[in-house]
Amino acid sequence: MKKFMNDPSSFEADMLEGILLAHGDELEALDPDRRALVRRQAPSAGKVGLVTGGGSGHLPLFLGYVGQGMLDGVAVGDVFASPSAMVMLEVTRRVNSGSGVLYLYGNYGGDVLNFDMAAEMATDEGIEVESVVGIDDVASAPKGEESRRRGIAGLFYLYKLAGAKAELGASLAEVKEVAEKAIARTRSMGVALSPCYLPSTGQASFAIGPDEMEVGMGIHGEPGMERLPIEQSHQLVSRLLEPMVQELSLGAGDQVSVLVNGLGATSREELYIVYRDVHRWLANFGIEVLLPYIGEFATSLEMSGMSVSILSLEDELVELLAHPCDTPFWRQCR
Amino acid sequence: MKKFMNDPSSFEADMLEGILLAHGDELEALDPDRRALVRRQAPSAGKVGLVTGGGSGHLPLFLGYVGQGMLDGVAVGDVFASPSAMVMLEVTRRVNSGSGVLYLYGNYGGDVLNFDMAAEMATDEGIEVESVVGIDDVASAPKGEESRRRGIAGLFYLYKLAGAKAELGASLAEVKEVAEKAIARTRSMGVALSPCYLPSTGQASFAIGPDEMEVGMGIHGEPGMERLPIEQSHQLVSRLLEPMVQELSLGAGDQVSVLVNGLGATSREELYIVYRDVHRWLANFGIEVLLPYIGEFATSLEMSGMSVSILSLEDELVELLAHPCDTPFWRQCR
Amino acid sequence: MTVPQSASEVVDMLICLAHLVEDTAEELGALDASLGDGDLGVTMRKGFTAIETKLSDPELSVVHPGDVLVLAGTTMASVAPSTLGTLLGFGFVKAGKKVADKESLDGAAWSVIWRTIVDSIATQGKAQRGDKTILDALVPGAEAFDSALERGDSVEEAALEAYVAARQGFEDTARMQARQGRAGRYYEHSVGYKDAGARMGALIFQAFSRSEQAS
Amino acid sequence: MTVPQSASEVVDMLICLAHLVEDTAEELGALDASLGDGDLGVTMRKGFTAIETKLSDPELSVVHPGDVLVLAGTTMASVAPSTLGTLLGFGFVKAGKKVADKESLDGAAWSVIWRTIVDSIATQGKAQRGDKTILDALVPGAEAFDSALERGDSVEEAALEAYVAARQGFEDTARMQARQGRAGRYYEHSVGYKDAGARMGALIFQAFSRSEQAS
Ligand SMILES: Nc1ncnc2c1ncn2[C@@H]1O[C@H](COP(=O)(O)OP(=O)(O)O)[C@@H](O)[C@H]1O
Ligand SMILES: Nc1ncnc2c1ncn2[C@@H]1O[C@H](COP(=O)(O)OP(=O)(O)O)[C@@H](O)[C@H]1O
Ligand SMILES: [Mg+2]
Ligand SMILES: [Mg+2]
Ligand SMILES: [Mg+2]
Ligand SMILES: [Mg+2]
Repeated sequence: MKKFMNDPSSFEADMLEGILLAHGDELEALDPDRRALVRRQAPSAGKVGLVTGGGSGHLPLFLGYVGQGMLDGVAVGDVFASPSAMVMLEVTRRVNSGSGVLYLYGNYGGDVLNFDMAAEMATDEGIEVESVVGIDDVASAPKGEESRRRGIAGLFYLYKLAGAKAELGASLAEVKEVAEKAIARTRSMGVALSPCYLPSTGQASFAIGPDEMEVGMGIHGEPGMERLPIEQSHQLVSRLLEPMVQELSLGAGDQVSVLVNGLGATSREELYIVYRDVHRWLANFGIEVLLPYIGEFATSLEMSGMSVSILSLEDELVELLAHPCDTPFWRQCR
Repeated sequence: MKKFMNDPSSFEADMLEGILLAHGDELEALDPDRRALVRRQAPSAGKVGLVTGGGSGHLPLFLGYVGQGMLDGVAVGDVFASPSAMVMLEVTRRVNSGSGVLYLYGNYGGDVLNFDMAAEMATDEGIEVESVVGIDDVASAPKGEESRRRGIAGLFYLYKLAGAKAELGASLAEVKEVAEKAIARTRSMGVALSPCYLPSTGQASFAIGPDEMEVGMGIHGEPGMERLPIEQSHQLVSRLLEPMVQELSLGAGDQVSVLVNGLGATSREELYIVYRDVHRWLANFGIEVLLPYIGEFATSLEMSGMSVSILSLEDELVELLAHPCDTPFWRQCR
Repeated sequence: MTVPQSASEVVDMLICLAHLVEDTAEELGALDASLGDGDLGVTMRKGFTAIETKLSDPELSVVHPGDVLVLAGTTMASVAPSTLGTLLGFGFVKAGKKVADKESLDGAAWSVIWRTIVDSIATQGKAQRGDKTILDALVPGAEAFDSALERGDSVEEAALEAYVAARQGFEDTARMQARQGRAGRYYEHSVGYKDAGARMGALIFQAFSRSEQAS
Repeated sequence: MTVPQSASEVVDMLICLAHLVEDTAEELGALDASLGDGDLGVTMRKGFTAIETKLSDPELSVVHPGDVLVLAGTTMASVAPSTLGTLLGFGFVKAGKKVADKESLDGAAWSVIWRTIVDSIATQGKAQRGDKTILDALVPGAEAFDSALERGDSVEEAALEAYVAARQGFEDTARMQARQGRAGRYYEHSVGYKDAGARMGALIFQAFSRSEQAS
């Protein structure tokens, strides 16, 4: 393992210090450890507060999407570990304008437990809290067991859509409804080519052969569905898209947004090749792509790999997706 | 080498097709091979046309910065190879509004030759053309031989500053003056930890030991200044900053912009750790950082490594840097 | 060998537990590595080291034993927010709040504490006995404690029985199929391994009973 | 074995050159690999294959031999824009334009062509003889051609002498220190290797002289 870092035990602290030094005009830390981060102007009067959280090692997830038009606050954990319910509570208190707070995060055991505890404590304090949990990874559990699925890059759509809705002044119930719609209409699936290395231990997150790919691997190196010889982009793309398009019942005339996400080490050139093949595959079935996203949205340190997410669009979602936003890690102007 | 791609011989074509499919609302290809790309609305009446070009494999360089507030057109070459003068000429013709065209590109033999030829042909056609060549990499030639230096991530500043100046309606001479100021006030230096692999051959661009780093390596794997054992971020940062800060004669009270650029495989977490150490090192000398940039701005396929660029600021440059821009790969809102 | 009653005795018990965790950290990690991510030794040590530091602070002034449990639980949940750190932390917090008014803990109070911890973990973890979790040590421990008290045993005797039962409960997890957490993804392949969290559950009753017997 | 005069003879010469490049591609690549990036075989083959395709098109109708050179040069510069592809391509374009009005090329016209190519490469490449580049084959070749014509040799004899001189010029690059392009970064370490571009220069005169002698 070769990394640009100082003492591995200060990996998270050094990174967070760097982020606050760079984006201190937009982000504010509520605690000396910088684990509770919020938009400087939070709370916004009358606006539902949106909060996420999760382990480090996934930039721009999770903290990267705190800003205008997206989230209000985030609780930051150690690499691949949940933040604590206390940190979540601290964030919740600050972003609550009185209009309630919505928790949006990925379906991982530790995160669920802690957000549940935070919600309980916040409710005890009289703050109205609701939760919507990201479960976009079709590879992580079969159809029918959707609630066991993990949340991966599709979380971006959850943040973007709910974020726009909240920014437009919707109520907690309305924002939650959009968030649930985002969950229902988003599917993702990833492929890993090489592991990442935990800064604390230097250990590879998994082992893989020089010509192999792991289809369906999670963003912490959780086992996928199949270990196969690497194949050409257009073949791989059809392997990934088929189950997603089927679950979303997409067909000719439907419109989708596509997110091609790099896991860390994969070049942007490759992501655009993948996007080309996704676009062509969908076009072949008469499915139109609006507002595609190609880049790094949810990474796994320096893992080589990518995921494809599909959001099945309808009128309101198109508007919300196109709504401007301005966060340290994602900006849509106009 | 494991890559997401189809036939290696269509690497560039597939990537460019993907980029046009994704960003066709902003970019337009002038030729069937998509090697001559321009902003859809080019030429803008009365505006100086800004053109860049270079080999593929460096996304977001070079084509990523074509858009509002930055460049008007780009000539795209094969991976690590210059585009042709004919393609450059095609772009030049289209972006010329009658106010002249400025070529901005990195100092690489093939690119220089071809841009010179293109300039000659454009001049023959009555188009006024000027050129400013990026030479920010202090590791590529000693002081006194600046004109032999390579252009790396500091090209971003060149594009951003000249782009804003042109967008504000300046004349060719004025934009060129800003571009030359950008060159004079920008220095960069990079470090590589692992090679990239050429799609066509599968060959690694260089060999390096498991605990080594190459200080000063170029973005095509050109040899650097020193091969050393990898060191902690804060040590490495002071190694990189010292010569740059000295050449720019920076001292207490000065203001700079900093760009921490990932070469491809390096995680964003690491880039922020590096930024932390850069910020602290500069602060220690009383040098203030405004408008920092952290991310991938000039890559070398999936090479692991990073570079640091410093732009010595003065009033006009701060304004131009902060000026909004909106390109497929870089957006600054407001 | 007396069961803690006052706040300072509860402090002593938790510091004893912290030392047990320190000595057992490697085993906890190894057990978690078989069916989980192997971090349980690290996280429990981190949590209990912080608890020990907090509780050893000479400035600390807690009158009620329940407050000690709340402080310990909050500390655990803050510094070690893994699955077990969170479940255990909030179990302690809720148990402490349940006995908040008491200045001294008798057998009945401890019975409430154990049942509260068990209920809290079961509710938050959506788990039950037999799922191959810490509950498979805590539930038999708490039940043995109650039965012994009902039989008229002394609190000390009841605590020792609780520890023996919890320890046996941990051993019994080898036969179970995991239904929770990371281990749950192994389905029938989880049988044959003992549960790391249950080992931690046995340690808790060991500290409670101040048992000197080899763990 | 006559030197090309008409447009179609120039076409033949360039197709002959394309075949020579095909046969020599590996050697060009290996030479470029020692001091450069090893792509010269690939790029020259790419350029000349495209030239051959263009010139073999039955629809092609070029009357002036100069136009053939312009077309070849433009093709090379478009499809193989490496250092040498660009320098050579624009050299051909400029030479073609210089003799644009001629329907047939005599010795004097070819003399102009070679000098124009040499000048164009020297100007654009900011290079001169002795820098260890293609010029170290082209310059002696062009000079030998002129001297032979001045001496009263036939154009064919002059072409053969040009080839011999160019070939010798290539061999002589082994003694030189590179001052241009990627090879220039090796400084004194470049001595001992022959220059890849100079090998290409010798091939050009070989095609010109239609020499059957082993390359
Ligand atoms: N849902 C659950 N309810 C109760 N206990 C659980 C649950 N999930 C896991 N555990 C317990 O937690 C232990 C693992 O804890 P820990 O290492 O902190 O988990 P992780 O590393 O997955 O966050 C398991 O051995 C098991 O005893
Ligand atoms: N500045 C120059 N002027 C003239 N010839 C040059 C110059 N630089 C390089 N060459 C010639 O070009 C050859 C290399 O060509 P090529 O492989 O196309 O270069 P690159 O791969 O670096 O673009 C060298 O062997 C040399 O003969
Ligand atoms: Mg664990
Ligand atoms: Mg864990
Ligand atoms: Mg070469
Ligand atoms: Mg080359």
